[in-house]
Amino acid sequence: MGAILQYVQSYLSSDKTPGAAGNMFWAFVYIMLVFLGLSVAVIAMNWLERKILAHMQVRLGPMRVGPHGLLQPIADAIKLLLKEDIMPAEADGLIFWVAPFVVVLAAFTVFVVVPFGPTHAITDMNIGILFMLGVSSLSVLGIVMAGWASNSHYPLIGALRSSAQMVSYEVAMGLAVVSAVLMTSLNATGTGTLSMIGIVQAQLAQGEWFIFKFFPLGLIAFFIFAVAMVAETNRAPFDLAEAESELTAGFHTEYSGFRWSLFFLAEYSAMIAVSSIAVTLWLGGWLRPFPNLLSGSTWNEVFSLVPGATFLFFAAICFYNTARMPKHPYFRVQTIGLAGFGVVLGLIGLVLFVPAVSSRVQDIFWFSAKVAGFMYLYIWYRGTFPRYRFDQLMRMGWKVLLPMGLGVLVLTAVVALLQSYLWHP
Amino acid sequence: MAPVATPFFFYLLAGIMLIGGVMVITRKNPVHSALALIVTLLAQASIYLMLYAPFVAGVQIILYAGGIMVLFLFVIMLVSIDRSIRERQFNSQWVVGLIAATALGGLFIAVYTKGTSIFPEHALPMIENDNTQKIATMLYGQYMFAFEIASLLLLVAIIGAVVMAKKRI
Amino acid sequence: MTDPNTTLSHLDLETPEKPFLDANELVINMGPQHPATHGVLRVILRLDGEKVLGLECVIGYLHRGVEKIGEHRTYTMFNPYVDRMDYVAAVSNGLGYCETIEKLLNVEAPPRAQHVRVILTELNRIASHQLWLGTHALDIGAITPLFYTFRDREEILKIYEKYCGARLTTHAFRIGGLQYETYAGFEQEVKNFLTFLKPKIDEYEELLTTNRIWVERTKNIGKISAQDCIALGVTGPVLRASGVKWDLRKAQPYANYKDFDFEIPTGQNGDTYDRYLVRMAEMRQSVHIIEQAVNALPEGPIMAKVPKVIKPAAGEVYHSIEAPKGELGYFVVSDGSTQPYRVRVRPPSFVNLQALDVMCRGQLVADVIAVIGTLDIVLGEVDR
Amino acid sequence: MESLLHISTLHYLVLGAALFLLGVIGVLTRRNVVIVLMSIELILNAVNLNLVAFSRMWGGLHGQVFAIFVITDAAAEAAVGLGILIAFFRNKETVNIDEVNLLKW
Repeated sequence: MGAILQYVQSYLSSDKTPGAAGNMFWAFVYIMLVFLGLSVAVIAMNWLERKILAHMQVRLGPMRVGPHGLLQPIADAIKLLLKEDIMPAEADGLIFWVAPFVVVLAAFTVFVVVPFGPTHAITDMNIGILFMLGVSSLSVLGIVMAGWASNSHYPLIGALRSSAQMVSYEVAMGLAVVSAVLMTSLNATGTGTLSMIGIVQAQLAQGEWFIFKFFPLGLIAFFIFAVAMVAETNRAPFDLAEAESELTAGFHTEYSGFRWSLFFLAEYSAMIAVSSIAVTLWLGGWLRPFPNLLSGSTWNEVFSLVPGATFLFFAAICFYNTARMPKHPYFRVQTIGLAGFGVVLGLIGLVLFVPAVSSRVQDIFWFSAKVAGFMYLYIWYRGTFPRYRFDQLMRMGWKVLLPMGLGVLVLTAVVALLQSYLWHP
Repeated sequence: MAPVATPFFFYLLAGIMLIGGVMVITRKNPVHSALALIVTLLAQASIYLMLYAPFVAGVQIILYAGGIMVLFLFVIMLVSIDRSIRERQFNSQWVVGLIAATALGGLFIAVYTKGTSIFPEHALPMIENDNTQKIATMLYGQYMFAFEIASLLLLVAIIGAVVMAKKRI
Repeated sequence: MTDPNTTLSHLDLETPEKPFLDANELVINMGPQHPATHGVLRVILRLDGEKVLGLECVIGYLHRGVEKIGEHRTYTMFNPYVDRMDYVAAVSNGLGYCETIEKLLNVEAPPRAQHVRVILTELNRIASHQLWLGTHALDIGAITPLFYTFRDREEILKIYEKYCGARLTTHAFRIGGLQYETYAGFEQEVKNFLTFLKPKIDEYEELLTTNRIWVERTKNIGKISAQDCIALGVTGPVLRASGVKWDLRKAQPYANYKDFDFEIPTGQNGDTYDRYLVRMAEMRQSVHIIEQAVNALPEGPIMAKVPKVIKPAAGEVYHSIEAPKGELGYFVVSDGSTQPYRVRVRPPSFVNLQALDVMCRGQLVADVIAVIGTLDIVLGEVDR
Repeated sequence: MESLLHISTLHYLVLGAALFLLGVIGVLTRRNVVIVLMSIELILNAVNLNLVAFSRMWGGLHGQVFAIFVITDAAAEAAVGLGILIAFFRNKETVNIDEVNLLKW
C-alpha cells in the first residue's frame, strides 16, 4: 500500500510528463483527464458553434433546453444514443461497423502527444509531430471505409472526395510543419527536434513565437497550415465531402444514431487536434502572450491572474443574462439554472486565483485559449464563406499552397543558414 | 521511456501481423485485403518502436498506412470489383506457386537454423532519444547520393503514374 | 449502377453498363428528394467522373392540374389558384391573371389600383429575388445570406399581411382592380421599408459580390449565349444576363409601367455571376419604381365597373407580364360562358428549366447545383 | 521456453521470413492484380523488418536509413503499379492478372 502511494507521489515533484517519467498511474490519470476534457470541449463546441453561428445569422439558436440552450448538446447526445442504428441491407457489415471507430480512434490518439504544458502531456515522443500528422492521416481510412461500406453513390463520391482532399492537403501541411521544425534547429548545437514539447521550448529559448520568426516566412508557413488544416478536417469552406447541397451528407449519409455521433465527435476532436498542432508550432503552445514586451515578475503576476479573471468574466455574463431573464414563473427553473451555472463558473474562477492552482493550470489555460481562438475561426469561416468546388480545391492545394510551402521551406533554410554564418562564422 | 521489448508485446504484434498477412492473401474482396494490410502495417510500426526505431515507425504510419494504402483503397474503389469477386480467386499455377513458396520457406529454415550462431547473444546498446537527428545526419551526409536518387525515382514515378492513369494528356 | 427505370430520350443514356473510369459511365439521379433541387425536381445526370456529359430533367412530381381546374371554375373563382403556381411570387401571378381577364373583358383598372398593383408586384419581385438569393447562396455553401434575406423578406410579408391578411398566397388583386383599399399608413410603411431595404441590399452584396470563393464558384459557370437563350425561349434575368435588353415592362408595358422611369440591368457573359448581379440590380430598380409609385399614388376608386358574373364574349387572349422569373403568360379561351374554355399558363420557370442541359454540359456536378439555383425555378410553377 | 521468452534478433527475422513467405504466396497464387500488389507490399515490409532488426542488433542506423529508402521505393512502386493497373483496367475492364497477356497474341 505504502509502495503504491509512494509510486503515485513520486511523480508529483517530477518535471517530466508522466510518459517520460514512466509513471503508469499518472499516465492513466492524464489519459482520463484528456479524454474527459476533450469530451467536454466537444460538447461545449457543439453549443458554441450553434450559438455563435446563430448570432452571426441574426437568429437566437437553441434557447429551449436549459437556459440559453445550455443543455441542448446533452439532449442531442441522448437523442442520438437512443436512435435506431440503421445499417443498409447491402452494406458491408464489418467495415460499416468498424469505420466510425477508426475515425474516432485516429482523432483521439493524437492527443497522446499534445503538450498542454511543459509537464501536462500524456507523453513526450521524440517523433511527436510526425506521430500527430501520421495518426491524424489515418482518419482518412475510416472515411474511405465508411463511404465504401455504405454501398451507395453519394457516400462513395463523398469518401473519394475527402480522401483525395486530405491526402493532397497533407502535403502542403507537411511542408509548412517542416519549415517550423527547421526553425527549432536555430540553437547552439544546430539540431532541431520533432518533439512537441521540444518545439515549444525552442520558441521559449529563442524568445519568439515561430509565427513572427523571420517575418514574414513564419507567418506564411502558418497561413499555409491554417488553410490546410481547415481542408484536412473537412470543414467549411472545404466541406465538400459532406456538402449537403451536392452529396446530401457525404460519406456518413447512411449512418444514424450512435455511429453518426461518433463521426461528429471525431470531426470536432480532429479540429481541436489540428488547432493544437498550429498552436504548438507557431503560437508558442502553452507560453503566455507578450513574453518579451511585458516581461518581469510583475507582469508574470498580472498574467497569472488572467485565467481566474476570464472565468469571473464568463460568470459575470451569466449573471447579467440571469438578470435579463423574463420575470415569469415559467422561466424560474431556467433562471435558477443559469444563475447556478454562473456560480459554478465564478467558483472555478476564484479557485484559479489560488497561486498554487494558478501556477499549475496557467499553461493549460493559455493553450486552451489559443485553441479556442482557432475554434472561433472555424465557426467564423462557416458563417462567411461559400463552398469551394472540387477542382478549385485541388488547384489551390497543389498549385498554390504546395509551391508556397516549398518556397517558404527553402527560404527559411536559406535565412537560417545565413543567420548561423553571420552569428557563428 | 525506453520501449520494452517484452515477449508479450512481441507475440501480440507478431500474431496480429501474421493474421493480417494471411487475410491479405486470402480475402476475396480487395478492400478487406487492404484493411488487413493496414492492420499489419500498423502492427509493424509498433514493432519498429520496440526496435528503437521511432522515426521509421513514424514514416511507416504516415507514408504507408496514411499514404500508400489510401492510394490502394482509392484505386480499388475506382475499378469495379464486383466482377473479380465473383470469379475464381487463385490462378491455375497455384500448386506450383505453393511448392515454390514452401521450398523458399525450407531454405529460410535451413539458413536460420544454421546461422543462428552468428547473431550476438545480446543486442548492442542503442540510444533512442536522438534517433531522428542521427538518421537525418546520415541521410544528408553519408547517404546523400542515394537520397537524391530516391527523390529522382519518386519524380519519375509521379510522372509515370500520371502518364499511365490519365486518359488524355 | 444504371437505374433501369430511368426514362431516357434525347440523351442516349442507354449505354451498356461500363465502369466508372470510362467515359459515359455514371448515371446519377439527383432528386426528387435532393436538398438542392429546390423542391421535387429530378435530374438524371450522366457523368464522367464529376464532369457532366448531359442531363435530363424529370418533372411532374408537383403536378396539381391547375390548368384543368381553371376549366371548371368561374373566372373569379380561378383567381386564387394562380397564386399556388409560383408561390414565392404569388402577387405577380395574380396580376398576370387579372390583367388577362381584364383584356378579355375590355376593362381597365383605375389609376389608383394600377399604382397599388405596381407597388405590390415590385415588392413581390424583391421578395422573390431575396428568396432566390438566400437559397442560391445556401446551395453554393454560404449559409448566412439566407438568414439575412429572410429577415428582410419578412418585412414585405408583413406589409402583405396588413394589406390583405395573407402572407404567401396573397390573392391580392381582383379582376378589374383591387378588393381592398390600402390600410392607413400603407404609404408610410412602404417608404419606411424602402429606406430600411437599401442598406440591406448593400449588405448582401458585401457578403458575396467580392467574395473570392463566390466569384470563383459563379464566374463562367452555367454560361449561355444570347442566341441559345432566344432559341430556348428563356426569359427574365437569365436572358438579360446574357446581354439581351428584353423586359416586358418596357417592351410591352402593362399596368402603368410606362409612367415610371427605370433601367433594365443587363449582363454580358451570361454566367451565374452575371445573373446574380442582374438580380441584385433589379432589386435596386424595383426599389426605385416603388419609390416613384408610392410618391405619386393617386386618389380615386380602386375597382373598375365589372359585372358581378363575369361572362366575357367568346374569343381568346394572350397576355404576359414580367414576373420575377421571366415572362409569365396566360392564354385564356372563352366560349362565352362563365367558365374559361381553356386556360394555358406559360410559366417562366418551366421554360427556363429547358436551358439547364445547355448550361450544365461540360461543367462539374457542383456547378449543376449552382445552375439550378441561378435559374431560380419554383417547382410549383414548373409542374403546375 | 527460455529462448521463446527472450526476444532476440532471430525472432524478428523469423517473423520477417514468415511475412515474406506470405507475400510470395500471394504474388504467386492470386489472380487479382490489386492483391498481388499488396502482397508485394508485404514482401517489402518483411525486408524492412529485417533491416530494422539488424540495425537494432548492430546498434547502428544504416538499416533504418535503408528501410526509409525501401519505403520510398515502395511508394514509387505503388504509384506506378496502380497507374498501370488503372490503364489496364480501362482497356480490358478486368483486374485479373491472367489476362495481362498482351504479349501473347
